[in-house]
Amino acid sequence: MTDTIDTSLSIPKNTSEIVHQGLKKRYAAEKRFRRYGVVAVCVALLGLVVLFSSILTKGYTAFYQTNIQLDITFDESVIDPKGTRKTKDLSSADYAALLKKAMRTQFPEVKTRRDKKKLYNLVSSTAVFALRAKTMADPSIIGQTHSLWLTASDDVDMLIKGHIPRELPENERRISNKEISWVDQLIEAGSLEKQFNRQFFSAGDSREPEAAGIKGAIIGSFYTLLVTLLLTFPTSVAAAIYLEEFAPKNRWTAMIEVNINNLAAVPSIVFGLLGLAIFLNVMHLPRSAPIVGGLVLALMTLPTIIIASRAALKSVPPSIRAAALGLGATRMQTVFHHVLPLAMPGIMTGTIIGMAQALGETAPLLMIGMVAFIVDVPGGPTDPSTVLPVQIFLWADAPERAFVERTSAAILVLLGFLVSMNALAIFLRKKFERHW
Amino acid sequence: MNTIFIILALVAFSIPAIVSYRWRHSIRLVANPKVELFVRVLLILSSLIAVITTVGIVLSLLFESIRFFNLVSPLEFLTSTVWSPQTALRGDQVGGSGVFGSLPLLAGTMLISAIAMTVAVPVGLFAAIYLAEYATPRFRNWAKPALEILAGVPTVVYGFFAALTVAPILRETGTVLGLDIASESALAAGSVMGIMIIPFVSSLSDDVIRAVPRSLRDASLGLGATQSETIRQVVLPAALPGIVSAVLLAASRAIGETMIVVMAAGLAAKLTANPLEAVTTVTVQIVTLLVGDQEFDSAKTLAAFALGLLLFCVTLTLNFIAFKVVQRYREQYD
Amino acid sequence: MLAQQQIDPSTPTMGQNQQMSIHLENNLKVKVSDVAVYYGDKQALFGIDLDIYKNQVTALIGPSGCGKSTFLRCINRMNDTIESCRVTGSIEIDGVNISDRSVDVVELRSRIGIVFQKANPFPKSIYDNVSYGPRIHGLAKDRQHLDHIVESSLERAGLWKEVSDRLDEPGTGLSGGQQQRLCIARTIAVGPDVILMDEPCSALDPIATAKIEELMDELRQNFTIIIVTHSMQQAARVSQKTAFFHLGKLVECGETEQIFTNPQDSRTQDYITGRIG
Amino acid sequence: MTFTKTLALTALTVAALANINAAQARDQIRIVGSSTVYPFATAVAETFGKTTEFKTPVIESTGSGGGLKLFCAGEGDNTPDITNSSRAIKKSEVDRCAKNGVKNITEVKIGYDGIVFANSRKAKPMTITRKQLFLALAKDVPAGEGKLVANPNKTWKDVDPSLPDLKIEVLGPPPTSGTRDAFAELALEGGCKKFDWLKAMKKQDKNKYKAICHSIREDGGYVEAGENDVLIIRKLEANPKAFGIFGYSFLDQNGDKIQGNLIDGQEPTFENISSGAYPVSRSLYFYVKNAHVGKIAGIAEFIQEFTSNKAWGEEGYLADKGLIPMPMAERNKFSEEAKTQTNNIQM
Repeated sequence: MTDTIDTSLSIPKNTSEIVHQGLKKRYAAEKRFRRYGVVAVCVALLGLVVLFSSILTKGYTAFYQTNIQLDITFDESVIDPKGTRKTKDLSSADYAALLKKAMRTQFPEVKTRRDKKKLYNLVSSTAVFALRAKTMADPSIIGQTHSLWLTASDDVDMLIKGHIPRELPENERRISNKEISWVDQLIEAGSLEKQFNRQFFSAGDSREPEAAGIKGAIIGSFYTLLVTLLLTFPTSVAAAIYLEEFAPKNRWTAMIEVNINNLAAVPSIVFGLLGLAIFLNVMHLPRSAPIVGGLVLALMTLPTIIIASRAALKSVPPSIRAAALGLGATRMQTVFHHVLPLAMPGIMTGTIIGMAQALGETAPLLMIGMVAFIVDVPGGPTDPSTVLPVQIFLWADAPERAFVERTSAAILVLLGFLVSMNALAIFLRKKFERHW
Repeated sequence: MNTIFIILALVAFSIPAIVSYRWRHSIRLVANPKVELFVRVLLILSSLIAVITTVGIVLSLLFESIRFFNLVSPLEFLTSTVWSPQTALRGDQVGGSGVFGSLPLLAGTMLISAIAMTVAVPVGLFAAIYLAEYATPRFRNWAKPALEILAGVPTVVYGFFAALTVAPILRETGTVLGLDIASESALAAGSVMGIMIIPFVSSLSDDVIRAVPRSLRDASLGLGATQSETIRQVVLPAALPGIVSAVLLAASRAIGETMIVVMAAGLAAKLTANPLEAVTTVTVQIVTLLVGDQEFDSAKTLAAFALGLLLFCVTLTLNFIAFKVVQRYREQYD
Repeated sequence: MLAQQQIDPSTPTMGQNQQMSIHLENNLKVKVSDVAVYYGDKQALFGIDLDIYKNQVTALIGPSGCGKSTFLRCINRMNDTIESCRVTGSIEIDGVNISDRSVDVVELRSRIGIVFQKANPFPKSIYDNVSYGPRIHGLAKDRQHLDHIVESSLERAGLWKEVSDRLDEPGTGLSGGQQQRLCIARTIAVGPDVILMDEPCSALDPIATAKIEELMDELRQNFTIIIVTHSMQQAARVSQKTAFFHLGKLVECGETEQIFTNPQDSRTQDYITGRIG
Repeated sequence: MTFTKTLALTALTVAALANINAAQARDQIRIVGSSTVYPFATAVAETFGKTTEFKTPVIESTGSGGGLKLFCAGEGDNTPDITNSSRAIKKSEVDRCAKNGVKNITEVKIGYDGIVFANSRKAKPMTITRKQLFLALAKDVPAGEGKLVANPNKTWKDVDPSLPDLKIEVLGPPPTSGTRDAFAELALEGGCKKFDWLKAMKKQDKNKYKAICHSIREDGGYVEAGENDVLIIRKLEANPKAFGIFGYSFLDQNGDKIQGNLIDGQEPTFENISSGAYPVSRSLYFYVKNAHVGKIAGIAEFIQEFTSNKAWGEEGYLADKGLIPMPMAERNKFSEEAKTQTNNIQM
């Protein structure tokens, strides 16, 4: 039999030797290749770590705010000289005078106009509003003296937090030597402290970084997402049910499918253009309103949720359908009584992920005027409002140094929301995961 | 009207509760043909919303673009190498000449996307290979979601990161090396965008690599190939179509990305391939043209829609190719 | 892990084998002693002792799940690729214990080829399929040599005539039997001493099966073949030695004829008469 | 039947949804306009919101041109009530307003802003004249009597040998910006006028004169950096070779990073701008749609807050933000006119 093989067509005879000789090189290549993999994973993870740590280190200080303790005398002759205690009079009273007086008492040595002005600037210009609110809430306070913690100005705050280095030459620093000496005096007296920054979570936007908060943006995001959810959830689940359970397999449904896949990859800014052209310019819906933002984001998240819902429906085994149909249920009953409830956890997971995506979206909202300066916390989806990521975008552009810190802190809050939403999605998936 | 909305929302959220209550407690679940027909029509209408959206996008972009092309010739838009949208806004204002050539914007977009892809493709691909082929399941279970976090971080965060952290670092490094790196360099925006799209490449590639049948790996290993030889010569070629489509999808994501470039890229339209210079992109121009001046009659604002149309077409083409490639790939293995 | 152990120059390689094509009954090729395999906590094989001789076909038979494939995959350490799999005991090939960490799997597998149950050609051309092994190992001196290797491998696998005019076409386009022979050609092309076959015909029709069985008989002249099969008839037709596995244990091993005509163990008896299986 | 009920309910909800659009009167002032006035307007808005019962106005920074465009789009809820501007309204804009039915506008001047020509503190300061600025930044520059050539100057040294040998790289606002208009008018035209034949042209062919004096080069020497002045500052900080053009308030806020250069020997300081010694300074305005006053709650009160001494006075909080106040008499005049809405723009 051996002679049937053409001996000129050689098969390697000394494989072992040749292989052995080449091994060293091949293993070196193997090691190198593997190392590339390790490096790649490390680079990606490093990117993540650097991103998070840079934001964390920039932002965590914003959760504390420098406050100054002052003995404020609610002098009747200043606030309510007529003694009427009427809201109208109290509303327009000169509360700044109270503050100035308290500051002068604290630093009696400050005499010149210029210095006094600087001195007053140690306390935030928004502290006056706090005094006003306090008085309006309880007019009986008038005539009494209270020791109050008031928000320090952003410059003082930055100095305390070390963002304005004391070593800088005086002309390059936003806070003068004199002001620093006053701050030091306050620290010594124990009336200057970093305290938890409640305002950051309870206030809307502000021109003054020390008074700026994210409540307005969070509520705006909430309303926007609410609108998105209300619109997108039923429609995308319905679309998924139709496509997965009822649609005949023909050219039309194929087109719809291709369409959905393409829509999922359309740049988000194009959805913003759509919103501007149709919702604002044709339908005349209000500018800067969560209802329009929600509409735009609903269209944007639609494909994501349809795709996820279809996957969830697909994962319900055909035997369930067969069982229901076999009992004489209609297809509609089969779907709504059996298939849909079983697919619900998967659909929910997809929806949460879609919502998380919508929560982080910025670009399309810029197109529909959600980039305005809005202080008031919106009361509903038609009030002008901004959303968390747009607030971040706005603050990132603000000139005040202190806004860098606030921006990072707002990012941390946003990331916190995203992480909890995703954790919820993972939890749901784990909890309801079914193996058929 | 806010109250109306809140009532509506409450009603909407209570519907599932009511329905499930009825389903649990009623003794008759008899089908009603009228209801079924109605529900069926609702379902069909819902599935059409995606189509309507696409039509809406195309129409709104097209409608404004046509008005734009009445003012500026499409030829100029597609071929001119100068982008300088300085048309006079008022009769008595002397603006620039207003040249609307989209080429420098496309070039800028491509430059930044190319930088992003140079970061994302090798890193994403090798990460996918490592996770799919080498990593222990424990490491994989931990690292894959970690990488996917990168895709979940809002782009505005990346923009902030690029503008405030990466760009200054690059600039400083440049100064040390004696290079003149613009503070809005394409490199800063591109590399951060690259980090962002790593998971788009890695997750999809990981999936397709794992989808390569084990038997092929066994065949190669059984012949005495090392693991890397198996990966390079058998697994990757087999997974190539899937990887290609992952890369195309990532590229389309990079091209359409807005916030990173708005915050970290420049505004000056320049035809350059130098990553250290500042370039501008299609999306940046759309935002600049529209945020701040929303009137609907000047070539400037209309240009934004023409750019939007351009962007839509480019990404659509990429997606379509990616889709086709994947489809052929599926046919091969299903 | 690089192979530190020097290959004994006296190790009989293919060429020498060819020269001594005479049967040497005491020509021991693989000596398996006390091999056990665990998948995680589950033990799949228990204390296997088995001798395999050169230029013979050894058939491993037994009911499904008895561990014969697992055993086969120990011989070229394919089980290394399974995360949870652990092998104890010793498998000596030409006197070298291959479970030793110093033995290099790449080198080992270049000497011990394997053909799988389901034909698994690479999604590449026929030529690339066959030339893959020689190329990764750097066996060919030049293009011409590589062409020769491909041709002679295909020739030996009995496929040359059928595919010589379409070497550029994808291997996946061949029929099932052709694909399996392509896989055999691919294995031969590296020039191994031992070929492991894991139910190579289970997915084939009788005609294709017959061709492969014929091929095995020819290949026996140059290689040591170990085949896992679920078909007793096949084992009887192609093998000289047969080993019967049952529930992870090697029940009986001996001359094929003896096993089928005069089994020593009652379980073997039961199996070949169809009472278990 | 239940089904009919459900249908009816759906119809009702749809009707209700449709109703959302049928807008009630807005209860919040909407302001658009100049990015230069934006910091002042927002400061006033915030104070106004926090010290009155009214809602805080919503302010969008759109640039003076864009703001006036939105403002002049018509009357009604969907149009802004007030627009900020870093220049006076132009004839063409007044016409556009009138065409769209906005016939009654009150102009309120709020103070001054100097336009500074600044660079990074890391770089050397440069002393420059308006003529040099014109020669460096104009699209066409005079080459001898009556002749113009496309601006050939690549470096500052090309403009004037006394200036440093640095590439001309000036970051400034785009044409939508009032700052740009003002810069062209005050600095470029100011330099342009130094050429006698060009000055003479003003009387003969005003349009051509303007076209020459106001056109800014487009060959890269002048970089449009968008409406966002903060961005320009960041860029200057990063690139010590570049110069930037923006409002004084931004210099004031960022004095630790950038320095204002002397123009015609004058330093851009609070005092110099206020006194008018600094040549490139302009007035800032806002415009109110009279038809909205009384319809939208709080407009009158907002104007009152804006024009109060504690806001725009020498000691007011706007001065802290960098606004340069008008003299007392002028303030009183505008404040009075604003209150009575008597400073109407002639249509």
